[in-house]
Amino acid sequence: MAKITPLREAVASLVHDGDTVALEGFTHLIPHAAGHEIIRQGRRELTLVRMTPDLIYDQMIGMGCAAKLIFSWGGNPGVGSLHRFRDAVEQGWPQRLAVEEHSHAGMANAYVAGASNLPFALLRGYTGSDLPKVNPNIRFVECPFTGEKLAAIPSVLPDVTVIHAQKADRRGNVLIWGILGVQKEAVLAAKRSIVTVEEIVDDLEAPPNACVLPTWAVSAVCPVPGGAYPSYAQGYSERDNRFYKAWDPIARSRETFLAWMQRHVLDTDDFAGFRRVLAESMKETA
Amino acid sequence: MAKITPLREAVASLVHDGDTVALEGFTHLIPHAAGHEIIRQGRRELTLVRMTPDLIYDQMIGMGCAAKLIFSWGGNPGVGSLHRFRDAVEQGWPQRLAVEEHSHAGMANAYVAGASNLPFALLRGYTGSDLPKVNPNIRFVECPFTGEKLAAIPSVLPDVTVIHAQKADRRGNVLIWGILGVQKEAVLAAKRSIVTVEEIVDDLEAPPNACVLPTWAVSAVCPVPGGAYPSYAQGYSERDNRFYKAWDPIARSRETFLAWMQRHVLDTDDFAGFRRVLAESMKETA
Amino acid sequence: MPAGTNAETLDFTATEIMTVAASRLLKDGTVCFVGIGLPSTAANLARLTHAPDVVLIYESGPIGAKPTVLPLSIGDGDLALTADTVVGTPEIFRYWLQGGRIDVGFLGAAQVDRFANINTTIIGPYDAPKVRLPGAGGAPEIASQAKEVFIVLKQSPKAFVAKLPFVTSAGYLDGGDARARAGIPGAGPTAVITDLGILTPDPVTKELTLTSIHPGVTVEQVKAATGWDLKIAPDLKTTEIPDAGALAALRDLQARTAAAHGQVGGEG
Amino acid sequence: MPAGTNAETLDFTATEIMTVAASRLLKDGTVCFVGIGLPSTAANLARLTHAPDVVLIYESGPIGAKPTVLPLSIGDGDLALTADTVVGTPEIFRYWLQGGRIDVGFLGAAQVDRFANINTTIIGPYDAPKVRLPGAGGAPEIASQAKEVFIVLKQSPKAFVAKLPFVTSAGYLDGGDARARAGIPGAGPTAVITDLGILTPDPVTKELTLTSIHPGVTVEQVKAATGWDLKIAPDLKTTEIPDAGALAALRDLQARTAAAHGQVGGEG
Repeated sequence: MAKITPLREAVASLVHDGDTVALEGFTHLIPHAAGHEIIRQGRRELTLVRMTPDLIYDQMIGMGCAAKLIFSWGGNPGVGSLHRFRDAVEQGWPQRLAVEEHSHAGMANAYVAGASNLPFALLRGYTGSDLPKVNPNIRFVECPFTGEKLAAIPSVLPDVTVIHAQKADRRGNVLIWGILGVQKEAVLAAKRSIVTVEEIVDDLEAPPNACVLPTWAVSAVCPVPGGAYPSYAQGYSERDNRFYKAWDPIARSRETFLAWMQRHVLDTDDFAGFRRVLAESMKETA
Repeated sequence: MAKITPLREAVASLVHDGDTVALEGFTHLIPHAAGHEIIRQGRRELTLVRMTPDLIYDQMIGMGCAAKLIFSWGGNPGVGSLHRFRDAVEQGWPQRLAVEEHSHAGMANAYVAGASNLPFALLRGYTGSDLPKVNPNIRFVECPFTGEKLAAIPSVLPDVTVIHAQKADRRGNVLIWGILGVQKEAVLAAKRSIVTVEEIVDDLEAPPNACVLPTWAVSAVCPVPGGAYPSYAQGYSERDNRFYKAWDPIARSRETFLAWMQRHVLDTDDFAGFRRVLAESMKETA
Repeated sequence: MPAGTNAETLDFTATEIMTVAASRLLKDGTVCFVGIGLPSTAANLARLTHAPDVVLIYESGPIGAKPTVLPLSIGDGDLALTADTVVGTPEIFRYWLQGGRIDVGFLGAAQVDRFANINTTIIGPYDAPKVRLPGAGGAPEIASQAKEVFIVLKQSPKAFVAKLPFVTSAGYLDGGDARARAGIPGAGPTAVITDLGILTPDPVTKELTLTSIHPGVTVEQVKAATGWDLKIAPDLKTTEIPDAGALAALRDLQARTAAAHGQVGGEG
Repeated sequence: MPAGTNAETLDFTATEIMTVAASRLLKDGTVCFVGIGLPSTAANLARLTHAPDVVLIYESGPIGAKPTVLPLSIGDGDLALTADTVVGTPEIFRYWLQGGRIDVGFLGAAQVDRFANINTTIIGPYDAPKVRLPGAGGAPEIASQAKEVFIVLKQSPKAFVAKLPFVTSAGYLDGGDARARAGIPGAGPTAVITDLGILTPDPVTKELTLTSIHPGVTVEQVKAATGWDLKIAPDLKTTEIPDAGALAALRDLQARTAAAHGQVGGEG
């Protein structure tokens, strides 16, 4: 049974230094609030996994939480580069970031294999690409029936997966809908999991065959309304495209980045506090 | 784009002698009407694939449509044996039936692999079972990362898959809900597909993330209300448990079976005709 | 029902004590992968009595099913309508069973041997069978991947055989540590519940041993119903009789099922 | 926008003719796997003009998306709400792309080489990069598994390079039959649409060749914007100017997008 608990406690008890951590959400339902809480609690040496590292990983990398990144596309969607990610890879600031790089197909299959308790994912992939030359975790196996060569990559098996979802019921059953990404697989591939939700309801009112994570498959459910901001939660909030654009100049220099993180994340108590301070600072620059 | 067409025409143009044919439906939504039509049109030498061969495969096997059966559980659910299936395996009547036997996990994974255009399915399976001793299509591969031994079986790649679904819209998009079984995978694994539906509607009114087969992924959609009988279609009809029990004595002897098939299937024009004659004969025996 | 006559004098049938005994083994909150028939009856009885939070998963796709009557088939609509969610059959086997999330696999069987291996495939040679049984279904992977397995079936010399013609699903293979050596993850069958008693594997040899006998049944009856020289536990217990509440719940469930289906839930 | 000045005298911008030319290549009924940004703009323009039944699939999960405005990200809610169905990202890559169901993969790129190989990974050495680009995303498997591929990007010497520092996604590799020899199933990039013209692979050598030049652009301009000695087709055509309907539809789409998002759809 999932424990319904404040996010701070869930992060304190479930995310440890050195863990392999996946914060998933494909543009939709990105768990920004949980990422901030991991930064606030000063986690170090994490192996971060994510198909599409975006602003929240830019922040975690820039704040020195990460030793390694496993990913397939790292950018600020609709805007451009992730400057903190680039600074870590190009200049080793604030520390060197090891990179294990895949394609989306590879990562998605690796999550499926993890959820399925298989040691590796099998796919037709990476043919003609240089990725296998730089990633020793892309190997090839032979079909025992046809002799065909197929790509094999290790399963993603996080210590902790963190996602944001629309709602949970009072027992901790979770409902996700809309763009589902790899969240279900990421939770089921992990030893432990944290799900932040927009709201806790009496009845999920899930349609037949909806994407529901049963309470006993989740470690903690944490109510954090708006916890995906500046990403969105279908049916609850819109993506704040202004913030994605505003992030670019903030993240360009180490100084503006650190000052911003200090004021908005380290000096705030929780995501509601972050949203209040952000509203102030966006008014200042408007 | 799926062609919306009478079932008779769909079977005539899409199911050929010698084809590998999968009629799927896990207790729910079993395409009985389509099975009858294949019998009426006298198809021969089919390789039949199905996780749970039940009454409709008992009828197809007893009528001599099948040369081979690929399956994982063959019985009359809730009642007992499939007598025609047993007669074919045990006595070779009406002809010898080759059998390729798997577990449900194996078959389900083989459909997924087929839908994914992979030559084989990878699973943790068959450990300690004698099935690999009698099925040369159960092999083992080694994980290139951990060295673990994993089971490998060939993908299911039907020439034609036939399923029954609740509804389609006028463009031929299909909605399935409730017990989904392996129907989506079976359709996507096949070269061609026939979907019989309870009704054709203006708007599917599909919930978000529902199981929808887009029209361009289906060959033919055929309106056959009640076409899953004696199985059921959630939201439309109940399972007729009486028929499953009534089938047992009918199928026990070759003579009663052949007489029943003549009267109810061969001498009727379509599934509506079958249902009329069946209503008469069930009144006679009541 | 070899024990019928005796057991009925105690006001319950042999099938009833088997079902109640099996249901008692399911702890509340357990995630249980349920076969149709006797396992489904016992698991639902547990849910309706001492284990309201047992999670029932059926291979057809329902997760957290709470059927109002016993399902006649593994894919009854009631399972879907009462479940927390219904996923496709591949996902059940891939993410939930193989994923290592099942506490108890609850299986029936046509035959078991002394090491709790299961046959549901064939009687006689595979290529020229005397009796063609339904086949494996979900059992091989349930038997190997659930954290533990309960088997429920009626005891008779035809069902409890010294050597199986075919091992469909692994129990302890040749006994001892053979199962672990074969790399099979789950603990294996920790109880075989019959209409005569409960058999559990010897901790070392893994040979099925009669550790509990139902009231009104004699050890001789159990030995006569077993196709090998059955070991009897030195501290053989008598199975607790079904309490009135469980019996009433079972009978009520079966009456409702009969009214809904016209018969009691079967195999498949 | 090297051709901007000339093109604008014809009442459309270089980006507009690029977008309209790319959209024209999409036939009605085509199943198209769409990258965000320019490909998405072109594909949606096709859907709103000559190809109402084009099927748009985004890697985030929507199948048959019919967005009312251009998505800013690959996972905008509008894509989900207007789709025929939304599946998980693994299913998109497994059943739909790898399953062989995609007619056209529509990609952007940071760099292409003369054999239409794509780099979106790195500038400089992999272990000590000068510029870290976003990476592969869905492109390697789109490029190899779609039946054919269209690439759309602006032409410049930095983007059109003789030799890529990194091949993220395969075009024709070293040219000739190298792609087929590597066992890559799809036909590969059959058109590269730029702001200056359209390049298509030579039928034998597979070297990208300028086969259509946009009105108002000179061959010298195109050559100057290409990092290798670009081959020019002997029967070089002039790209048809955007018709008024397509231009109006494009501008209307972008105006609606700007009103909804505050900017035009970007990358990612």
